[in-house]
Amino acid sequence: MATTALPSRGYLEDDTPTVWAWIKSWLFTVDHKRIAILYLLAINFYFLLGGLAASVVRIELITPQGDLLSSDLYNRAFTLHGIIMVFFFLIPGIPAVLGNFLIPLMVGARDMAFPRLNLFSWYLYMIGGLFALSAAVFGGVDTGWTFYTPFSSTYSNSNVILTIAGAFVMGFSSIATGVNFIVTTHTMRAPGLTWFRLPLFVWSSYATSLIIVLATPVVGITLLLVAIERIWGVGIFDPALGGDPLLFQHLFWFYSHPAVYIMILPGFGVISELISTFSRKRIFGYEFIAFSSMAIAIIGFLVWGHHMFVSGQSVYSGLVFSFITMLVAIPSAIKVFNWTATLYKGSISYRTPMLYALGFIGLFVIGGLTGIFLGVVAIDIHVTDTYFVVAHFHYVMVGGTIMAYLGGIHFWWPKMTGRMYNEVWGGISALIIFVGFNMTFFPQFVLGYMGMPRRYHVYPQEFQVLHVLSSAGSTVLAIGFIIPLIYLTLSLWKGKLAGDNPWDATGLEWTVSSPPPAHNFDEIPVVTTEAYAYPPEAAERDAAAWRPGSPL
Amino acid sequence: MPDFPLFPEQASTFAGPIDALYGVLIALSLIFGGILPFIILYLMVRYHRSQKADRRNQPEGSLPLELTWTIIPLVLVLAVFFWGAFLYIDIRTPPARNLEIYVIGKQWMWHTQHSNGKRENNELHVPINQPVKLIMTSQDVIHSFYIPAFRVKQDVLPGRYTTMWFEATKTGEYHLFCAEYCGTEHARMVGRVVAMSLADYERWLTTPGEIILPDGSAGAGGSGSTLIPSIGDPMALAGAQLFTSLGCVGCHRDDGAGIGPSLVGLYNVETRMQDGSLVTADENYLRESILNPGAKTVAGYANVMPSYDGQLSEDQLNQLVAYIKSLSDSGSASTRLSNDQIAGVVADELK
Amino acid sequence: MAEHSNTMPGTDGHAAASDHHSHGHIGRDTYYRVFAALMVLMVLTVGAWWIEGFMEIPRVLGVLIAMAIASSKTVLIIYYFMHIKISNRVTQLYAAAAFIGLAILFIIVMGDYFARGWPPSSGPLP
Amino acid sequence: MATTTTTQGSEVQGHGAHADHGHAGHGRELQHHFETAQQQKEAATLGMWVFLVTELMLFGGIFMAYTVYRWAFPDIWAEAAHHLNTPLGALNTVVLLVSSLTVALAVNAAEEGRKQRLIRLLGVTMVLGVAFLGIKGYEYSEKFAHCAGYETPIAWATSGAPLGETECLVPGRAFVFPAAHGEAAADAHHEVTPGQSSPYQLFYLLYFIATGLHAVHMLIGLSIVGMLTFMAARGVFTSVYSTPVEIGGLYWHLIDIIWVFLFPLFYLVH
Repeated sequence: MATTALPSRGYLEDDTPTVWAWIKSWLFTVDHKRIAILYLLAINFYFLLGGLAASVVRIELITPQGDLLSSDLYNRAFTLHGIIMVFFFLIPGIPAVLGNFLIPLMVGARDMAFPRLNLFSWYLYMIGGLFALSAAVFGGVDTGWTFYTPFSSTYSNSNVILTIAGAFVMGFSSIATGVNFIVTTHTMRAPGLTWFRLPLFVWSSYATSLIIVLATPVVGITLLLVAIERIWGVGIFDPALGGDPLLFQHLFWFYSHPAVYIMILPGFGVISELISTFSRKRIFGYEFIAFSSMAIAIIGFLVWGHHMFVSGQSVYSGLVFSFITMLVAIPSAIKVFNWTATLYKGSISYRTPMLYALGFIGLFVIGGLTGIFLGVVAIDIHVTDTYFVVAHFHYVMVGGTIMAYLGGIHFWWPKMTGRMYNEVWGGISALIIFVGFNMTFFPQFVLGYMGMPRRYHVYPQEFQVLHVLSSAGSTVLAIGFIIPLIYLTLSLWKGKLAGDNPWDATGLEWTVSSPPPAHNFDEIPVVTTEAYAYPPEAAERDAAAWRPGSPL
Repeated sequence: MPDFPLFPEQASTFAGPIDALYGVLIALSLIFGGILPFIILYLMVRYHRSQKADRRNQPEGSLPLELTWTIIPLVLVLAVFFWGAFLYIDIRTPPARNLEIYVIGKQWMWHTQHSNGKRENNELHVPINQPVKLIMTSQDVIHSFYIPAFRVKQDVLPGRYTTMWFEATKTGEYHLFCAEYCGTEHARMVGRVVAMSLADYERWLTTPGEIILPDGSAGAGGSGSTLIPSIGDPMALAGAQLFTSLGCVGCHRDDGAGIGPSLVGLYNVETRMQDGSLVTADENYLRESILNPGAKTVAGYANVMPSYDGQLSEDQLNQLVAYIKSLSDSGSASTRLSNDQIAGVVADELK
Repeated sequence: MAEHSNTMPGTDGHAAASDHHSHGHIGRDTYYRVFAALMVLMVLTVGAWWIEGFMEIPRVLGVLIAMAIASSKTVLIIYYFMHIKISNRVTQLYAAAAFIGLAILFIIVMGDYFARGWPPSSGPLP
Repeated sequence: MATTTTTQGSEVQGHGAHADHGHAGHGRELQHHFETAQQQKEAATLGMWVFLVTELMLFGGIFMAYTVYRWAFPDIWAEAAHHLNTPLGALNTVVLLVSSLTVALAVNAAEEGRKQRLIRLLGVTMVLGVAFLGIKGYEYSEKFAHCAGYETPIAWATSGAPLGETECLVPGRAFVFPAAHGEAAADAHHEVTPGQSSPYQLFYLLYFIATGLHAVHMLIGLSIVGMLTFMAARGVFTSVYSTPVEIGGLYWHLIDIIWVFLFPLFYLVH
């Protein structure tokens, strides 16, 4: 048996004598919590970078002429935005930060199954990020994040190889994370913690990992083939060389559609946690939420062709993919209904994380419903590759994943740092983000149905009003993203101590101190209750305890 | 304030049905997406911790409820799917009689060519109330031919043909966009579609005008006006000239006695191949057989034809394909029909 | 989705892990027998190829024979050499997962190719 | 946890099984975050299997491209495959199958705690692995020698006998597919198919990518087995602790399985 008598020192504390030793204690750490913090810093850096590129794009689009950027620069800006956001923020975002931090705590383990693999994945992420960054610094890349051949393999005159190398290496970073999650969930659960006692965040992370493990290698080899075609001019996908460009699209979307679920599934998990905690009651329909995550992961593998309805694939494939796409809408709907039902007879408090969760539901509903529009082939023919698609996936990715990411960060911030942040500012920024987001992206639905194609830096005059509205909204959105950065950073010094369980939440992570001790649990806990084990009267007691002046 | 429309114009036969489906989807979305937020808002307020409310007997789950909100959406999305699927099949099935126009996409312009050989750049003139079939290919990367007012879009791929059809219903000028990102000047790969009455179209078609060829040189485009009434389809005529000058006629004799199969009546007919499979000799097959003759050889003939890959421009390929089609009834029916009409109109004009 | 079904509550938390693991051992004799079978299959696949050189059989049949033999070899290696026979259910499921994933990819992509007409001459639709 | 130096055990790392070393003499090694050795072993084995799933999917992309193009160009595939060296491919298959047996026996020896036998078997495995790479390397160099205009790699090195006909099967600008032999010679236009756009090139491109990627995996497998041998020599493994040998063996078998498919797909085509 491993020693259990370990000093319960917070994972952030150190007794390193020198600064250099302190840096080393972070860069060579195998503690999942420290690795999560490393990820948090890196991922937020890339988020800001991607956001900067987005701002440039939005500013350019204020006028119909290409007056701020040349077409070349504009293409590089939106490609940078896409690649950074997709590969370096959305895909690793919630799993690598919240998942790394929480999964061992939630399953009652001292660490991930493979701690060094975990650290290795962070280094892979950083190496991949450096490749992508250097591609941007040395002139950028203009293929769009989808790298469609033969443009990317033959015609583009930009740093495609460097960028592909970045995405390739990043892919192995997420594979490492996925392997770790799967093995940890299977083998490291505390005694008594059965599958149906697991928090829903663990379920959704598990489903995410399944997708990562099965799909990521395929895009890895596909990008490798594109690189080979580009370097040696001997092609697999270029029709001039005997190949078929649609094969690239099949292989690419075989990963990249499930990747959308890699981005949103962990968000679902976070929202389940938040809704339950801030309603002070058990989640409604636990099994249905858990199974719907798995169903999304599995059905998600069968729908990639809905990105290719006008690409020249067969009518038969179009119909099959359209049909399965309709089916994948159902598990997402089940989740939304169950969250809503959880609110019923709860004792709801409007703490910052809950505001994000409620905002998430609203935005995700719009994102999901417009997904059905796009799944219907006849409509997709008109709106694909227009701003309708842009608006749709931003509703899911920004309105979904980023809201969940921010909600999760706010929820577990006291656990991660031991400090509370300013909740007034928290509420204000959540509101600003919600308003700014809708202002930015709702007009784009209209633009898209009007026929405004995506990736245009000059556009006909009649689209200007909506573009200006959208750009104005993006300013609001940007402010909304910057405020949390400020008050969360300030809270590290000024925030009041949070205590072990500031939200009165259930779950093993709230039973340890804040910040958690380096070894998580002095004694491995034995679990005897289900997740979200609020007693039936918890909501009543909470409401009864409310006095004017208590937090809303 | 510039003009500020919120809905695209409806200018083809597809626009109505697609907008109807879109409208139904919006209505359904409002029922779900519009009502749900209000339920959430209500619950948020009603069960806020500051509110006195009955919180006893909390439900933890309910199978009937779960089934309800699984099955109702499922039925609805399936209904929507079938509606959309039938519409989609319509959009992808061109009627037998149509006006064929060839489209070539290249970085960063559209090049179109009408049945009488008249060419346009970044413009497409089409008659209204007449099915138009576009036969499209690309010289370089993937493009996408998109006319929002007609609600049609189709990617244009290098190395093969894709087709798309529509029937315009309203005269006017509409946007033509490239919807698939194709490189630096993607946003400038735009043009206009001019829908005009059949009479206007035919007059336009037979009016000479300066035409810029894809390679940038100027060519005389109006030859059609004199050719159509007397000879027929100039596109096919040019193909016929090529067919002779390339020496195709030496092997592909009309009577079938040559080394190669006769091409008369070949187009759109199922043909038995060397390996026993049946292949419909459509545009893509003809194209492939010119570029890579060995890929599918007709049963009973040796694979002896040299490849013309790299020796023909896309224009010349189109002309050859048009010629081969003109040798068969099914192929020429559409073009010949419209040419007859054109000839008729021209004759009317001359009176 | 099926992972939970074989791991009834309480049996695969690690406290109980030792109860159901190591339920078997593969002896050396088995390894030798499996190896002999692998060599036979190897000879078979080359032999089949050699005979096909003289005989006119449909090309598809030749591919099917070669793939059937390769799959049998794979099953033998996975089942005995890689100890899937005596592994726990989760490991067995993951061993199958890769093949299910590949099957999805192959069936759907090839389905599209059969229906699409690529290369341009081989399908029903333009 | 501020330091890793006191933790041992095994874990999967990056692009291959990195069987980590434990301190000599400690016998069974247990990392601090595991409760029991059983749990640690299960985690390591499952982790390796999940990783193998990703490896299979990685090759799956290549197999997918192979399937599409073979379906599209069956004749070209058959003709192109006849220029590969099938006897050497078959020999390599035998070499790999034998090495799989030796690895399986090595795992068995490790479980039984028979150190000398384990080291011997791992050594044989490495010899077989190197032999495989050697044969593969010879096949490659044959193709390159043909491009350079020589009959064999040896002739190339010694400026010996030149090649009778023009042939270059290495994809690239110089790619030339030679005249078809036998009955196909009637196809007069097939004399030489030079240059970029020949679908023959697709076959050889896929051949080089698939076998090249496989060879890279072989190199990783060799270094893993090398490390296992080193650990075995230091007496790390006992009858109760042999997990690294087992998961290293899993990786080796995967290399074998991929070759089992590559061999008929590239060498045995009609």
